[in-house]
Amino acid sequence: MATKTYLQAISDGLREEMRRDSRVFLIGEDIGVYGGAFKVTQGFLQEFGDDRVIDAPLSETAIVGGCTGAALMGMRPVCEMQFSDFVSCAFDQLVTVAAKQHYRVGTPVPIVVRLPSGGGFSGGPFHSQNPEGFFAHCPGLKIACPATPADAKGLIVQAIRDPNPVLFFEHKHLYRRIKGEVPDGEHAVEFGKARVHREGSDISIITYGAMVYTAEEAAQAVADRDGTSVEIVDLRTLTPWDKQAVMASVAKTSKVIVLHEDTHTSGFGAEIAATIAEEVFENLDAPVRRLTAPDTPVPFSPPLEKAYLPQVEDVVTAIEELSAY
Amino acid sequence: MATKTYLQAISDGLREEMRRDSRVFLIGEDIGVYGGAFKVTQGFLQEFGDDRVIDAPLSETAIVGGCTGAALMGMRPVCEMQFSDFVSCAFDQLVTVAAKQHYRVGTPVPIVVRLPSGGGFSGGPFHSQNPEGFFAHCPGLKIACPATPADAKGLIVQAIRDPNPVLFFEHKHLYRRIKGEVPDGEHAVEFGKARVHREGSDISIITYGAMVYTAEEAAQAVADRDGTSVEIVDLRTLTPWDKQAVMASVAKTSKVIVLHEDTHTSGFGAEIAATIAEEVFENLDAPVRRLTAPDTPVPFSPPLEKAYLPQVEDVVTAIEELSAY
Amino acid sequence: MAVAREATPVESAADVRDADLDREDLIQIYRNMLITRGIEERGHILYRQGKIPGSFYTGRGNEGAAVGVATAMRAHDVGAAVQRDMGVHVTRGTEPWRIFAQYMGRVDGLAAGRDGNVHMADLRLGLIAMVSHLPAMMPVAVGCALAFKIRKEHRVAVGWSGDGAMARGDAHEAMNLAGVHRLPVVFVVDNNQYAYSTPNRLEFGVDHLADRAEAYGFEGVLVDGTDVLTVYREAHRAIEKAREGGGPTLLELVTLRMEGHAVHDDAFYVPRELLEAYTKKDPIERYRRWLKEQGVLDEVAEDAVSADVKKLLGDALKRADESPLPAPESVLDGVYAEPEELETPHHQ
Amino acid sequence: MAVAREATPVESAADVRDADLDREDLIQIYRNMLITRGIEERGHILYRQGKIPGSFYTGRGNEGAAVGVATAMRAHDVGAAVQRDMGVHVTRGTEPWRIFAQYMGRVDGLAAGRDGNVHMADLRLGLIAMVSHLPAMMPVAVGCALAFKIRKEHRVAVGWSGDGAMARGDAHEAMNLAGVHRLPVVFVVDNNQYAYSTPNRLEFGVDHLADRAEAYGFEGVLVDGTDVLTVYREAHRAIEKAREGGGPTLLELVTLRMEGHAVHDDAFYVPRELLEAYTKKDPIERYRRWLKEQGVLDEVAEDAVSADVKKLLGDALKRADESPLPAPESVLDGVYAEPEELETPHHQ
Ligand SMILES: Cc1ncc(C[n+]2csc(CCOP(=O)(O)OP(=O)(O)O)c2C)c(N)n1
Ligand SMILES: Cc1ncc(C[n+]2csc(CCOP(=O)(O)OP(=O)(O)O)c2C)c(N)n1
Ligand SMILES: [Mg+2]
Ligand SMILES: [Mg+2]
Repeated sequence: MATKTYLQAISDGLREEMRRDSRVFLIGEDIGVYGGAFKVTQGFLQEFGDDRVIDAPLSETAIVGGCTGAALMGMRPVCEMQFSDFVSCAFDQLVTVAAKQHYRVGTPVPIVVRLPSGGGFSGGPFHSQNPEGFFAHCPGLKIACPATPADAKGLIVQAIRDPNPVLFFEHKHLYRRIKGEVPDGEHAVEFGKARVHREGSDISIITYGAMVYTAEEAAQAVADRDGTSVEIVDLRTLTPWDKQAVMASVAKTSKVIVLHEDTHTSGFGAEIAATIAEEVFENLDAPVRRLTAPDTPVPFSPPLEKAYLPQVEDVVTAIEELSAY
Repeated sequence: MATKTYLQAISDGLREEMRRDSRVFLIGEDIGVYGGAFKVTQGFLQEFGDDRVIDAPLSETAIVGGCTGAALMGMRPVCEMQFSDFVSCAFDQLVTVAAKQHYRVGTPVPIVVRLPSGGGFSGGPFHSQNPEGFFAHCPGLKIACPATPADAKGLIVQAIRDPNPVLFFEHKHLYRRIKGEVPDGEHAVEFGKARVHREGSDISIITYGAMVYTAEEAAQAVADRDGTSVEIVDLRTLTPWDKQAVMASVAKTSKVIVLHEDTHTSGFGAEIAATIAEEVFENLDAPVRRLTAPDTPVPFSPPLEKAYLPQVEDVVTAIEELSAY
Repeated sequence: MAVAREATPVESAADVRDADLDREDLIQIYRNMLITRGIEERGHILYRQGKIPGSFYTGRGNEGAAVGVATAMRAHDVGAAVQRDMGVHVTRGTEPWRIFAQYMGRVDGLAAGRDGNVHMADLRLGLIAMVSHLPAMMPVAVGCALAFKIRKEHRVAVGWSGDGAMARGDAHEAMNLAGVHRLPVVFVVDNNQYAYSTPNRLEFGVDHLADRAEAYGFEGVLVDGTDVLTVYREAHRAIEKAREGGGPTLLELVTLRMEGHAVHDDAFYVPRELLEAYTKKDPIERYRRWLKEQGVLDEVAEDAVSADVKKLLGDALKRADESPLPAPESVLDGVYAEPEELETPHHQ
Repeated sequence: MAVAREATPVESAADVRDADLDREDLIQIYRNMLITRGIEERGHILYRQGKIPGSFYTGRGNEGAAVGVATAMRAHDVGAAVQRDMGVHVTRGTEPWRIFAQYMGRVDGLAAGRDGNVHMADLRLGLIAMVSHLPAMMPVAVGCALAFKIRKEHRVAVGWSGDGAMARGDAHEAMNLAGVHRLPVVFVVDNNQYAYSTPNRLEFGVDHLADRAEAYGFEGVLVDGTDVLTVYREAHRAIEKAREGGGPTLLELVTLRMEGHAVHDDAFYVPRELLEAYTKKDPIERYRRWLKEQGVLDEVAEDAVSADVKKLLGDALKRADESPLPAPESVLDGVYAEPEELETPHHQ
């Protein structure tokens, strides 16, 4: 075990898979000479050469489509969107080609799309988004949203080994801010297995990504204040998502907050809330409460962005309201 | 009032708006000389000339981006995606440019994107989809999904007059199959107002588009058999959607089925179900039941497509289960 | 105005020897063209019999273009053909009965009923199944070429597009990336002069799509797509050039779409004279005449090939019709691949 | 290889008269370039003072290119400029204080704090706010031109792109559509030789992006983007040609990005010699020297312009800093437009 940043953990996972498996290669904008906009692939060009670390033209469609082709030829491509926001330019290749090829004709498309996502630093409407909600609606894609360094490594490794197209959302706000223990050597984390980030008995918060930490601060605050015991379930992957773990937590607490940084309407929180309400209706002591960003673009100016992103106080308020229900 | 097909109604709405307002023009693939893949714009080129009925190259991005530019210059563009499936190729222009321009800099983008959608005739994975679920997650876009000829006309007219980007989903399976009364002359239907398609008191079905008819057949079947009284609420528009009307129906029946032809996970049904479970939790006598297509691409072969699309029998079964709850 | 190189036609037996074809090859080409057309003609009959669900598309007029290119590909080359390229599937060895099964949505179709029409391919034959969204397979073909370059394999990928589809961003991004990295890929444009009802002049503002190659730093060649041997020679040159590290080529194969966009379309918008001119240039008839003139084919051999193809397709129809429709409950299967599926030599 | 026309430099006063500029125009150009650079230099200071949230981008080295094109646009023309084109906003009359307010996320910024940096524009000045996704505004500019053509207005749209962004599908679809309909649009490529860290040779395989114009059926011109007068003349020609129905032109303006991609980037990957060569070609310095040589500007006039710009920007900074941050509760406002907003002369 060693303590690493979230960013280092992703970097290590990528590097180890590239060393282990010569089929793995990287392609993206500015990932080679520059080492990536966030320096996740710094030093990779030097170690693996420009055949396996490819600085691509500004062409999200060609990058993702190219990965699909290479994957069909037996490679294990990992591409980077410079910001997850730009994946909108590869939407068609992902949803139309990569996601449907296996169902249609039985050929696996093992590609990974790395997506630095999320806000919190005045990136504005196009460098702050959490576009996972769009893709959660597309059968055939898998989605990982790690919150901890250990999961960041374990899930990137698993994503590379998975025989399907995987969207790997790495939260930019966690890159250098979050440090944690990461198992040495080979470490893969199974998809579809949630992690109980904090045990509790009064209220469950179902969340993922950076919001795990917002939830944690809120949980600590209410625990310190009046002993309210909040359980935090970190989904880790959205497709597939761990219904069992969520239902188990709800069975324990009977009150649920679903929390995410993505916008509200038809966000993944709707799916979780609808499923809970459908499957464990009788277990609920209160309506499932969704806490998300509002239905607006991500604003740039700090007071607006703060109002946009779910804050610790918002979670505390939701906990209080639910406690009082 | 005159009896018209759903297709004629759309055609009439477009034609009347073009006659009324010289700013309205059409652009799309094969909409001019050919009159559109489904002949919705047959005769338009002859009437309005090739300046206002433009046969575009196979370029969904340029078509939608071009509409945005023209709209910013004061026009009221209406474009057609030959099949709604191809809107994936214009995803970025819609979600990144058109949807966000007003929030960012206050300039309205009054465009309409016509989207022939839906399955039921072995169109296969790329000519049968209902991609509204993706766009319902994008703030800044509006979405209309008419079920009747009157609404088809009223909503296309309203869509053209709306100062925002509107996705207009026209269900291909309704085009020539569904006939109904359409008010003569100017007829616009407000967005965000649901329509009670059938009144009832035992169970509510919340739906839209072609599934209104599937729901109706099922409702009639159970009514005939044992007098179960099913209320059908046709949303007509998804963004905005008429929460009030839905809640009013639920308050009456206390049992709800949310029905759509789009796939399950993170479909718009999740949003409806989550909202109902959140807002009228105490009114519910049973969990909100979602009935949708499964999470797969739309298969081509008839037995598979039949298994994929929600059928009348599926709705009947859901009604029975909910009645027995 | 830049003008792409215009291919000179293959005319004599000597030209053919230069193009690396022996008598057997020449007859095989003829056979493949006949099978291609035979499949699509029978498809029409099946459609009228109500046995093909949905719509039905053919590539009539494109048989020479498709078979010519596919003949020039080697066994380990790969390609992503599009909607008029039945000849590619036939030439690469796809069994006709499976194509009929595909048309009819049966389990033995290449897509096992999940997809229809020519949205199919057998990856073991080096073919990648197209999606409807055009030309989304061009970037995919480029990705194949990228894999070959990374692994230093002497293989070539072929990426097809229609003339209309060349207007889309995917075509541009694919050709640009291929040009930058000089990837071993050949782009083939089936220019049948229409995209559905839209004529070339409303699709692009340049004289020839082949002229675009220069904008990406490689060569474009304009070819009469009704002349299978010229197509073959140019495809062969381009493919071998790519194999030797010479980078991509764009081949524009000019034909005419001899039927409607699909069965429902009577193509009223295609001028009669154009149709007549291209009827005279029918690729199969042209090639048959040439084979006879050159003495490659005599009456007896010709009849033998015809009879053979007829029997093949007759048997195929029968076998396809015995293939069952998929079981409804299988609808949920296979959305995701299982790890075992990557444990193949192909993926190791 | 096709080669786009290479613009000959404007050198003499006679050339300038041909280019339709009088002394006042020449000084206005100089002033606009000074304001442009002054804004961005002050932006750096604001950034270091922690007053600019997020990141910060400049167009240093592109002042001549941006001001040159914008000067050639007429009042009713429109454009969608990109990230190095502050000079376009300045030349069209955007008030500097609003730009500083924009940088700082204040309510008087052109995006009122909803968006930052140069993601802004005042539509009343004929400018359309860019999005980050490049070059998504090219199709939008084409749409403007389409509106002009439909309404038979003698107006021209200008669509900008960086060199790197030209690799994306949007560039292709936009130029193709414009070429087919010969729309009144001018495409401008700010070729500063890099896309972030990626040099031209990894972005495209053709010699010059201007060469691509032919692939769409219109003219491409290669221009030294550090030479504001040549840029002006070529933009003027292209814009007037478009206005007269001559269709689109693609102008490639070659410069060097003189600072990092954004503040955090030291641009270690740009060779020192290249940077030195372009430091010598600094567009403002070059133009200042020329103005002096031609006797357009003497010491006195030069000092007057400098002082004037200094005061303008000093006042602007102060005024911007007085602008409040947006109220948190306004975050929900304005996702959708209201019908009244279309009841303007512009939309009638
Ligand atoms: C992105 C996209 N938009 C629209 C369509 C609908 N469509 C199917 S084929 C076709 C015309 C294609 O023309 P071309 O590329 O010339 O191929 P052809 O059919 O003529 O062989 C169109 C518009 C599509 N398949 N993909
Ligand atoms: C579609 C898209 N992908 C990635 C980015 C991230 N990005 C911002 S600027 C830039 C480089 C742009 O290069 P170029 O077009 O040459 O413009 P320059 O910044 O050099 O002026 C990149 C990759 C983006 N803005 N849009
Ligand atoms: Mg065609
Ligand atoms: Mg650049």
